[in-house]
Amino acid sequence: MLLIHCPYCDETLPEPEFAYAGEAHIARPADPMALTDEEWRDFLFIRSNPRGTHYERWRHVHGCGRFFNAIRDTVSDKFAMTYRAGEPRPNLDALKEAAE
Amino acid sequence: MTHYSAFALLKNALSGHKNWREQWPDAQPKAEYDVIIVGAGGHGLGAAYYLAKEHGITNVAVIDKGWLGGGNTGRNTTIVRSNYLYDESARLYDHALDLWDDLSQDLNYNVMYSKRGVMMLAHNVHDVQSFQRHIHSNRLNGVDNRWLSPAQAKEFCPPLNISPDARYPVMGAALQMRAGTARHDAVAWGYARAAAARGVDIIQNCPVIAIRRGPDGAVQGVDTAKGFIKAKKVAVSAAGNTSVVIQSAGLRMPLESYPLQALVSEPVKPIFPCVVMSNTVHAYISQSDKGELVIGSGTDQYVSYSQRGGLPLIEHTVAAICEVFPIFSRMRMLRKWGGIVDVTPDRSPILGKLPVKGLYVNCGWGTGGFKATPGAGHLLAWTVAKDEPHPINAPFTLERFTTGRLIDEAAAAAVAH
Amino acid sequence: MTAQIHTFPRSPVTVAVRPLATRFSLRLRPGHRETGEAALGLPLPHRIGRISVEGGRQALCLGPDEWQLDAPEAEADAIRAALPGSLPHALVEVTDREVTFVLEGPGVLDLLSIGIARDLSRLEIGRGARTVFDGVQAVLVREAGERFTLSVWRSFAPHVEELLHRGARELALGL
Amino acid sequence: MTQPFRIPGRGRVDQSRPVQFTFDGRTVTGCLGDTVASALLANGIHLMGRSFKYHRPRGVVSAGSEEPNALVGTSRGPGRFEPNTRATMQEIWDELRVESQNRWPGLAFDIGAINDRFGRFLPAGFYYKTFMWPRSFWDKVYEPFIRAAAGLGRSPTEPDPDLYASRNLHCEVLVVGAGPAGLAAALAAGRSGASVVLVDEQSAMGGTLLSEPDVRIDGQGAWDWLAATLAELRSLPSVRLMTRTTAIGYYHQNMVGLCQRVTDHLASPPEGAPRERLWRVRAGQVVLAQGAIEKPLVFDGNDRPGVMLAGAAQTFLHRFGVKVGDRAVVVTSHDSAWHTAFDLARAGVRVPAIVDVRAQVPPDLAARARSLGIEVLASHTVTGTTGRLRVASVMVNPVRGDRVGPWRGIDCDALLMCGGWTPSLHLFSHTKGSLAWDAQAGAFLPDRKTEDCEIAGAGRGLWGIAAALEDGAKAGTAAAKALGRVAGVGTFAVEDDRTGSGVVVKELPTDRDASLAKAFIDFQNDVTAKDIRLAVREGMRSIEHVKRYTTNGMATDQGKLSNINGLMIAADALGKEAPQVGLTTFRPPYAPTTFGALAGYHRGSHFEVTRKTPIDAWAESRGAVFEPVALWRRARYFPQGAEDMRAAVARECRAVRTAVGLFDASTLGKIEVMGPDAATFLERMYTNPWAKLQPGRCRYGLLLGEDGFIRDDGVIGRLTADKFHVTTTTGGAARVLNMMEDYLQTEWPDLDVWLTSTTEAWAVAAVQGPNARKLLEPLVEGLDLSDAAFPHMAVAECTVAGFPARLFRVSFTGELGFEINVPARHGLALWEKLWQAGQSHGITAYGTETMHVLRAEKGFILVGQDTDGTVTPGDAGLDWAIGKQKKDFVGKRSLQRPDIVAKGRKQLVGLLTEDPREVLEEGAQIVADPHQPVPMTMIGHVTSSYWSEALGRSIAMALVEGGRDREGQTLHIPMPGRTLRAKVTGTAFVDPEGQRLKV
Repeated sequence: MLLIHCPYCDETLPEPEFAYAGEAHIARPADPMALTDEEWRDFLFIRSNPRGTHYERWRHVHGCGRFFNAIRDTVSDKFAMTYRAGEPRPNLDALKEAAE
Repeated sequence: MTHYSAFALLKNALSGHKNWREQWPDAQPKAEYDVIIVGAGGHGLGAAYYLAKEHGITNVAVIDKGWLGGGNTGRNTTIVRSNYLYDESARLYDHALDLWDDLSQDLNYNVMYSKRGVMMLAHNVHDVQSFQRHIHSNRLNGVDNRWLSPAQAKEFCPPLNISPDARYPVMGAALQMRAGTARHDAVAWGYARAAAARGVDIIQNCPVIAIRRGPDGAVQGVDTAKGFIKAKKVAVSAAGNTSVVIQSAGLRMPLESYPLQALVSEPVKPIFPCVVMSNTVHAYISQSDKGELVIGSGTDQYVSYSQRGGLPLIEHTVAAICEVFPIFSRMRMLRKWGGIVDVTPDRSPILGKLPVKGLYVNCGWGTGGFKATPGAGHLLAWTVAKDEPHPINAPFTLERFTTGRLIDEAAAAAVAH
Repeated sequence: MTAQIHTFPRSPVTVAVRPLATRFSLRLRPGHRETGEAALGLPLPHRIGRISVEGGRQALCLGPDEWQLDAPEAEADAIRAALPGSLPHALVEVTDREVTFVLEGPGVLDLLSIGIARDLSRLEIGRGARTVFDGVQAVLVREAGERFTLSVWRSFAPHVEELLHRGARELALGL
Repeated sequence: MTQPFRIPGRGRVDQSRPVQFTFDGRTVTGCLGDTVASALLANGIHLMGRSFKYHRPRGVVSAGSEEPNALVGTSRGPGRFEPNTRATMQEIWDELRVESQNRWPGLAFDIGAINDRFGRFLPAGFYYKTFMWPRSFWDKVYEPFIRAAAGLGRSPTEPDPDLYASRNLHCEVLVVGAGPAGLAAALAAGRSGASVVLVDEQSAMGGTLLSEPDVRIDGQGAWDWLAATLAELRSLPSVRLMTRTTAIGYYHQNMVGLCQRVTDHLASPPEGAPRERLWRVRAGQVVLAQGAIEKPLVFDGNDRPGVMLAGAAQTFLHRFGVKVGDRAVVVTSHDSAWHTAFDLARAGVRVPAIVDVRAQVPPDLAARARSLGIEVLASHTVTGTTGRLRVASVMVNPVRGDRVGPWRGIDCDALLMCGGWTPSLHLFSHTKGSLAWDAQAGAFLPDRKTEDCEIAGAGRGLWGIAAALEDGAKAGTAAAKALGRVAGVGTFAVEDDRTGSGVVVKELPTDRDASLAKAFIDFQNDVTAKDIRLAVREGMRSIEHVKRYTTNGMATDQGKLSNINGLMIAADALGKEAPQVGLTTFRPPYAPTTFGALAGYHRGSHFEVTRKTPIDAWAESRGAVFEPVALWRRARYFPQGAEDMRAAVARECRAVRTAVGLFDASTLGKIEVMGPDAATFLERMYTNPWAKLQPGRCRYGLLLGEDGFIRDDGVIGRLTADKFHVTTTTGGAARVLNMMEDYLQTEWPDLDVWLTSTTEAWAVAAVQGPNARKLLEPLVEGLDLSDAAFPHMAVAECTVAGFPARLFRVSFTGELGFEINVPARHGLALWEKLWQAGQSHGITAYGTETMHVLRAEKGFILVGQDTDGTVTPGDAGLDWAIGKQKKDFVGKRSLQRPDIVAKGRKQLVGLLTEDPREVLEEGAQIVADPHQPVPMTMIGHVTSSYWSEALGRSIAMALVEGGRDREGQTLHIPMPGRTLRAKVTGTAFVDPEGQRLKV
């Protein structure tokens, strides 16, 4: 059972309150009809599935109800940070340097 | 290769078992191979074996970052069945079942393929409709699968609770008699031994760092912890790690890797004669030849390579077992473990060529890869040897995610209304 | 749904059902909060989990743009009429959607811990939270050190109530 | 004579309180506080079980949860039997019933022991090499034979009447293990004011202190210090002590699972008490003070009853006042066993000799031994034992360099072995923390940590009480400081401590043919040193391969006793150092954990919630037959008298088509979509156009996934310009709301619209049939129900039977119909009023089955039955529901993909069987050519099929390749033994023009 920090509630809470919502920063194309089949496939199905740093979405479904983004290491399952939906993808290295 | 038999056992017993030879040598990489297979699980080792046996391609290396059979092959609940809905899936898994039948003799290694029957429980009207659809489709595909009433199901599996007052009453079951279980380690070891005997190099503890491509884009070989190894054909069969390996060749895959857990109970005298699956309550159970109840759990909700699942999932799985089999409530969980399963958007595998010359893939088996082991190995070998898919795996392309010709078994069981 | 209080001999906690008042779900953009407050005559807390009370009305902030409004039945129409059409918002009555339990006694935190994973000792008095009790979404309010209300959707209430009774019985046994 | 081996006045059991239980039917007397093992030993009974493979007679080896041999069946009456209980952990109470396992006919004489004679033919992995010829024998002969040999104890056969519980618990410091290190850690953290939970799997706290009473701490005897310490801990308000509680697993972010045994030690548990309780503890800091487990020595005959770990003998002596024999020989590679010998000697046990494999033994120990009349045999080995059901003598040989001298026998009735100690790092391993081999300690010690934890005491290779106390205090302080608390480091003055060292050995050297030796490593699984060497010889190089090939470490003790010995021997065989061979991963749980405890409250009716509507009670009182739909239970039909489903459904259908029917539609999902941009939002979500829908009107809405396949559908009513009442399928409600929130929050956050689930705010009664208006009109206030004023697909707010209502004129039956939404609290009252008012109009309650038939007669689809997640609007014949002018909506792009626009997709059509009485099976497959061989080419399947009372014949819907172009064709449905024929038709069977709605 993970502990997850909700950037809206600003609380770190147990996983049962949250629902995983897949990879983050995959925005729905503004005009899907203008896309080739390959581009549309990439949007629908292609995922980075990294062994390591993963940008992903969660929803605090049994809490404030907000979808938000998180950076988690898929090998250790440790969260580096969570941030609100719509915020730009943080630069993790910059964050690490800042931390040091 | 020493031929295994009761006689050989007897002979060696008299000489204190000092003369058994090693089942496969610990190979070091050569400079070049005709084919490199990444991933020494049952699928990869099987592919190597069939490349050597059926296509005469013996200059083959199977490379693994760890010890052979140490991935999902050695971590699954060993269920073998083929009663799938769609023609494509039914043919794929039934092809594997045909190979399972003779595997022990073929490999001269007892993989203990046990046709004890796999029974899938229906708990609501929707399940009944869905199973009937499977059974009719299987019948016309020549795949064994039959309907059982609750009483018949109970007769086939006495521990089953068929009380109509159960939270999820059993409304019937679909039984595939030809299905069952097999000894997972033996499958990996048997293929390894038989492949090695035909000249295949099995290279363990040798992580693949990247797939190398030439200026023309074609595959040149793989960079590994033990240096560069040349090969014009590389087949990736690395389960949960497939996307990572393929990414190194510049391709992105429609895959996500999830933690899957399983557990066993303490061993008890024979009590459970078959395999029972309930997708509705998420309970998958059989009894091993050691006497342990072998129980499959679900996947955690998030992508992970940690092989470290959470407790709540185990709690739910065990609760589901107790719901369907209340007599097991006082049994004890002995050990639980995690694997990494790679899942495609339609939960069907990708088995075939990739849009890179000399690159082949076998992945996306999700939670169902073990049952397909001989079939997947056999078809992957064919595809690599002939540089074109076998008719059976032809539908399982990467392209289907572009065209929309998905093979969605799970969606076919979708619930609503 | 019975309204009588369930107790077990020596149980350090009682479980009761609180009769319905009126409950709304109010949604509006944080930027329009002041307008909403003015219209309702009730402060709308901007921090999730905070509660404001004005007269008989109470607002619990459940999300950045979401409040649970509780009021006496008599005020329901007034509240419905309060918010101007010019103000983009959603006001939906959910009174009948919910069943509210009152849990009280020195054992209340232990009792809630049978179904709730979060650390409720950290929930300050006079604050609330939406969370999940044994898989059932629930809204908690800590009314006093040893008194909580627990609101769940109607059809989940019997399950939750039976578990609460089992927990109360366990606590009574002290094992 | 009872309890001849009990030493009066010794031990912590209450010798004044005899307890009687039965072992294999024979009554045995022990004392209050005994375990089954200690009570049996007190009566001179060592033989407690049989091994798994060879059925060798076995006695107790240890005194804790690591016990591999003394596993028994325990019972407290019907439904309350459990197998494989550790005799060393089960406390006794009057009338406890205990049985031995894996033997027939009896424990002393067991037919299965024949395997032992043929042991040489059954080496590790033998089954992989045989049972393959003749092939036909596998299914019928070999496999049944192998399976019959499975298991130790017998499974329970009755449902378990006991209750189980679970809790979540939060603390600042969790201390696992209440030995000296754990106690000191808890003290340090507790004194700092931190909230502390201290758990121990034993019935009493104290760990080693319980079996080392002679050590003195701060001037007190060990047990006095223990009592004082526990008293102080209990006095600290923020400290919680839990005995009989095993930490089973260490999970993400310092969550530790605990299993508390609540009533298994009680003679008569109180009514309603849970047998066990699972705790999910979330700790700020975790201190692992699990101590160490003694290693057996590996020599021929090291498994005879009477051969046990020295530390166990010491525990039985001091904690239970039991001597494990009258003549005990000690064989050891570590100092600790010497102290055991001294304690036993001073307790009156004859100790003929201490055999130490080391050439050099500490002179002070040797001197002390001699002063007690114990012969010291340094640089000696043990090469065998005699005795069948109990060890009778031990063969000891001198060792000079590599030479093993001639043996001599020493009579004994107990042989106490000690191969050193293995730190318990199971929980640490669960965290994926790394281990490092320490040659000095001859053990793996914790290295890199992944969680906020401290490891203290013997758990990291520190021997002795003083070291444990000091290290524990350090750990407790460190944990408290990490939490920002101020904590001082406690110090302890310890006298008469027992420290010491030892060497790590593989098999003991022997002068006999090793290939004939039965030197056990994994006692329960009968894995011997030769098996390990055979595995290596056969190419098993990874320790994981060795483990799986030999099953070493896979018994119920999960390698607690066997892993390191197995590793040392495998390393020796491979010619490598232990760390290069590595250690197999420890997996949860630390000790076997009952399914009941893991299931907790989720058994029986609480396995999962059953959701019921406000009208459910009425249906139940009318004898309705229910069906589960998602988490709901819904009335499927209302049989009268002896009616079966078909008869009841036919009657219900007739009533709706000819009079009026009443249906509980409360479970349908409802979402209030409100805000200025509500219409825009629905335009983007649903395939249909919404902008022009007038307030007061409804429309059928179709929802796709982004992949273009049908996800859900339902009627959507526009109440005002900015307020929509959206309905979803019963099973889809939560999914649809989540999907809508996802798009709204992450794709279109600019839209001013909000979603509120009102599924349970409303109870919904559907009144359907020609008499519907007649029935309803008198009950409705504030609304003209005439067709002109309130036409089909209209919605309005009004009052029905005095209740505020949202009234929809909609029909899922093809008849004149209304759906009345009232606040849920009034649902039942409304229903009963409608029921009364309906009596004069022939009202009939109908269930989901009739609803399914009626909608099928009209060709309305049921998402999830006529669609299956691979069906597009075009496939389902719902192109009309797609807003042609719309530039985009969820899933639109996917409808352009090559295989979606390709010809020959499966399309929904109607089927009429040639024989009108023949009702097709749902799921039946359809072929064009019935004469083709198997595998046949299937072109579709039956999705819905019913007896249509209205038409007096069967009807069906099917998904068929190119179906709509096949209208009029006859297709074939091959069933077992016969092939049915059916004609392809449209899907609307009854009133295709919808005349019956225009009334």
